[in-house]
Amino acid sequence: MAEFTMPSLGADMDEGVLQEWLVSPGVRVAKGDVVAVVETDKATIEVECFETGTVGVLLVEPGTRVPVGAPLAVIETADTRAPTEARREPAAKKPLVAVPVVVPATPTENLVPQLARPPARAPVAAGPPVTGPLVRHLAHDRNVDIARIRGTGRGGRVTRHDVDRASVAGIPRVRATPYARKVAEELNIDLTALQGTGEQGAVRAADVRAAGAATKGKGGRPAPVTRPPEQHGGGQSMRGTIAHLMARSKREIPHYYLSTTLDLATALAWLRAANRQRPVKERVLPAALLLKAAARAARAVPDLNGYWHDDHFEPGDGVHLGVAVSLRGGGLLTPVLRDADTLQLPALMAALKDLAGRARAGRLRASELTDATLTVTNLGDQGIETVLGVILPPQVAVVGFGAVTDRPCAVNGLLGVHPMVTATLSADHRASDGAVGARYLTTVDRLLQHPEEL
Amino acid sequence: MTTKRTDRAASATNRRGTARKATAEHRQKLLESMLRIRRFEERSVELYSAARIRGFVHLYVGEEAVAVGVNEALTEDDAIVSTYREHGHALARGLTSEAVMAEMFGKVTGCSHGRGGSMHLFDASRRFYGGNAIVGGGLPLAAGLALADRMNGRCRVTCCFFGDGAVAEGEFHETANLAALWGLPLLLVCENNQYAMGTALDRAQAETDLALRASSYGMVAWAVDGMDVEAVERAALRATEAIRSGSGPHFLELRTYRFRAHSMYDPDRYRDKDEIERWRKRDPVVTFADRLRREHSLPTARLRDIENRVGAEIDHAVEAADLAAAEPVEDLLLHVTSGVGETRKEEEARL
Amino acid sequence: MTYEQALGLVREALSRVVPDAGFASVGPDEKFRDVLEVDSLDFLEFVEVLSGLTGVRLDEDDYQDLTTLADGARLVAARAGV
Amino acid sequence: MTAVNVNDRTATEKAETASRSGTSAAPHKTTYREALREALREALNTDGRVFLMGEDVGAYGGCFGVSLGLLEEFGPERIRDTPLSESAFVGAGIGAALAGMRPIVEIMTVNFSLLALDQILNNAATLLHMSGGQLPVPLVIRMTTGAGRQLAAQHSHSLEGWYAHIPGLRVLAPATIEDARHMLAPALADPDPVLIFEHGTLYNASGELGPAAEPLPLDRAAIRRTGTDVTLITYGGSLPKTLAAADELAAAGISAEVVDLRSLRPLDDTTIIDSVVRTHRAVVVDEAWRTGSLAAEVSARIGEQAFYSLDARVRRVCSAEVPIPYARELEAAALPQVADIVTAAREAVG
Repeated sequence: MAEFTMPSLGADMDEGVLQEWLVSPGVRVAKGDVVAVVETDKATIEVECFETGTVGVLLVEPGTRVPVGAPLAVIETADTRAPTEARREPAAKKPLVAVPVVVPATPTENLVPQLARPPARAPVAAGPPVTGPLVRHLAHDRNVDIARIRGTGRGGRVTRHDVDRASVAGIPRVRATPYARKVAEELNIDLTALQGTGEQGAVRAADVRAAGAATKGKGGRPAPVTRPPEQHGGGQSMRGTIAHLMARSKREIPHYYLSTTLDLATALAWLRAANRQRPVKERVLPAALLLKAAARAARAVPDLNGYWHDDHFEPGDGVHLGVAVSLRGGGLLTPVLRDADTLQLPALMAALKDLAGRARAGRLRASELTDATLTVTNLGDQGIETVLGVILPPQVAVVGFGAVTDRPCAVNGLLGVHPMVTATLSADHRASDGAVGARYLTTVDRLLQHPEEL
Repeated sequence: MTTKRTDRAASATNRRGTARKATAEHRQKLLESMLRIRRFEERSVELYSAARIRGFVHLYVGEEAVAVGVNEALTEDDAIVSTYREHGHALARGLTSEAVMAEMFGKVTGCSHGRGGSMHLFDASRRFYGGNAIVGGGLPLAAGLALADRMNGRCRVTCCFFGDGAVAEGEFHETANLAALWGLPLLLVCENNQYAMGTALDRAQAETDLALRASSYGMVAWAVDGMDVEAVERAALRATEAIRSGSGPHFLELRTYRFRAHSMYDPDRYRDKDEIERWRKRDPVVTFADRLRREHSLPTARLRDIENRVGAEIDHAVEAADLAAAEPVEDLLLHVTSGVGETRKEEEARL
Repeated sequence: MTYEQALGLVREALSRVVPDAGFASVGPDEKFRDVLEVDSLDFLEFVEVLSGLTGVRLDEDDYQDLTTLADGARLVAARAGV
Repeated sequence: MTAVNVNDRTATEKAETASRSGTSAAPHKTTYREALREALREALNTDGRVFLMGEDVGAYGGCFGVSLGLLEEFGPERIRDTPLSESAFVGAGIGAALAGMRPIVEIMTVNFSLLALDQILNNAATLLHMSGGQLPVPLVIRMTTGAGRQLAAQHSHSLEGWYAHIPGLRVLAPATIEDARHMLAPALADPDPVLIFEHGTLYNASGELGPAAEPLPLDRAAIRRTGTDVTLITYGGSLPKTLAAADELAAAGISAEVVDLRSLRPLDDTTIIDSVVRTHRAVVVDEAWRTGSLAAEVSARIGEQAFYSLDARVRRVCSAEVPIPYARELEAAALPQVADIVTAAREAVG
């Protein structure tokens, strides 16, 4: 027994209307005979049957719409075949079209991809979203205009939560560029208080930094050539910025590393004596001494004090020491001690205290974070003995100081205990060689043996 | 330089060609080849009606003699460029029923890995440079294949199939001129089935004698009865031998007829029934089978063997296609470029 | 100055330097420099503020007596005298 | 008509023609046009499968003189003048590529390429995919593009963006003499179709051409000038104007970085985005019409990948949306000019 089903008559046809039967039960039909007329969206088409036999029950009345594949009539398939049409019956007695596998008796949904039929859905509420009295009252209370809220409830209804969120965000949204928002977040500055100088009063990064700076900084000209790590965009947070920069440094800069131990006995003794003459406010820390030595040595060995641009070394226009300051709760800023080699110790100490303090309070001007020609990292306070830094592109070196600790040492042949510090240098091998690095560290050592000259 | 040949002249027996081909065994091979196409297309109708083959499908029922006859004149080394009505060309050329059926089922075992479908069957190993869904789109391509052979002194033929509709396309005019100008080893086979989809020949062409049109480009051109597989074979052999001897492109207008609509999507209301019946009486498969029986070249048992073998082959093709897997979706972006992705980033992402 | 008063002043000075420091987390005998991550600059400011609050001069030599809140309070109370 | 068997040319014969062609490696003064010719000559000498096909590329020497002298040197079989049948000879190029040749098809200008768009899109770009990976199409198509020479609407189109929309094609825009000289070889080596757009105003550009240092890979953009305040992104014929704009900006204290896309498909997002992340401002310069242009695609990608670095909206400097007029002043007003680029950059920096 075989079924004659509604054929697919086109790439986009899902269903058809059986318009007219051209055969009736009991009539003999052969493969390819036209047996019915079907109406599709496009045209009425004569439809052939693919079986030879006699027409059985007609399952569908003319004029009914049925999906493609739906059974329309039953055909009693006879066993004998007309000679010219002789075809070897495949092993399993399986007439072509009537095979259940080919046209399963169950509804043909699984044949026609679901996409063709829109899934049943709750009728979409027409007109404005329906809101309950409580929500309307709450909105009125918070003078929030319900019509302007996009409801997140079922069918677009406005919920209590929507009203809460709208009222909290009641304050007008600040017009600011994405980058300005990022800088403001990093320097934790409140955007709403700022007057924007961008298009239509938009707040721009320069405005945020200007607000960040305690005093009116230099003219609004955009920051010059080099950018301190945290000023770089890219990545959501400062962490992203630092990561981007460190990755680039390691990718592009062939670092070489030197390390030496400096005897600070003379220097600290001199400093302690000098501090006794000074009020606490003007007391100078050993760190300042190390910075001054590092700066003076940079002037003596200029190859480490500058930038690497377009495959050549560009000397800095002075020794501007970037001093790495770690922020409470993570993050790193490197404010710059400009012309550190020329500052007297008290002045250097004051500048250091000022910069570090403002860095932690997020009150640094953009100009104070740029143009470092050499960076110094001091992890002594964290009790670290040796720190080998990663160079901040486009600089060509970074100096590292560890903790000042009493260590055993040979003093003219006898065992002694002196305050010692491990000083390191990471340098860009494109710009300088080990010998230059070594000369730098020995210069720092020599300077620290004559603290009075620093 | 060219003289237009009438039908009678074309069928003049070419001593060497006909003798070699007249054996019963060869003629039975021609019949089997045509019957494979006929049964394959009939099964395609059923599968399309059951929505197991989708998209656009253009059937070759009625034109079998053209594909089989022309193919006899081509060597393994020759190239074929076809159109979207290409099942017959592909099967005659030797693509297996399974590979073509699997392609229409969109399976990875299809001859185009499921990427082309009925209108884009490809087989580089058999130099079958595929169907083309743009009418006339394959003509310049075929000229290029022939140009490469001519530039490298390779003695082989590129055969390009196209319909009567394509003759009205600019690409036919440009290609015919270029081929004649450069003496390309190109066989232009025009399957004139009287209709360009719904437009009859005389409603689309001012000059309906297409062979005459082609000869105006300075190439040898003649018309042949496209319903007689042996006539087609003789004409194709003459043309390809002339091409191999370096006498430039040849044009064959094979007058034939399609017994079914333009595609599975076409209500076919533009042709009247008696015209279809007139052409059905010249059914290339039935008339050739009758001729072989009259000339005692086709015992009934032999015909049943052929029918059973072809039937089993097609049943197997459908079952195999049904069971075969589709290409994994993760491979979507393959074959856009010869690399793994367009940009290095995409490539890194995919590796 | 009593020990309690001194301890109060030490806490006050420290809170100026490390504003968000939770004193609950710092016991009187714990090394507050490590717990609150007070580096040398902060510590110098702490010494400066404590010295200002108590009027007591604190030299670098005194630093080892300023590692815990309790020590600091004892030192300041002693130095401040009666 | 005897068939010339290209492959059988003896090695000595090939070596002999190479020396005669005078492709000296030492740095020398040359023009964009001559650089293209040197590239063609080198390709024809080193690979017997290479041949040039197009309207008037032989006897006439090329509509813009690029292939002057090549017919005399390589003969009519490999420098093939074609009838005016863009669809046929581009399709023939595709077919010959399928059959193992390495054709270079010259379409006189992008304006006439519309007649071959079906072959380029439906055959060249699509055969590999439709055939499930069986049929790569190693074809190079060169065409002249752009406006600025008062050729009026039908001869002044910039349609690189259309072609850069099509997966399966590689699209290049050599803007410098070095790229004109060194893009052809890797393009020929590419197993997929490559389109090379030569802007009409570049042919006469002259300059120094050194030996192939180690040319940038085809899918990399180039930073032609470094800067920190704004990134100017452009390609092809607009590069000279963009560099001039950068000079003017420098004088006004604004440091502009100039990115030459070189590859229009695939776009080198990494170089573009890295630059914008550094400068926080972007201006895209594109001689096509603004709507649906390549500039639109580049600015969309900047919006998608560098949003949090943007301190100003991305600006585009494109042609006015008008068929390019003939009159000199009108054409100049329609096309992007140095002043327009400077204005856009200054607005961005603010």
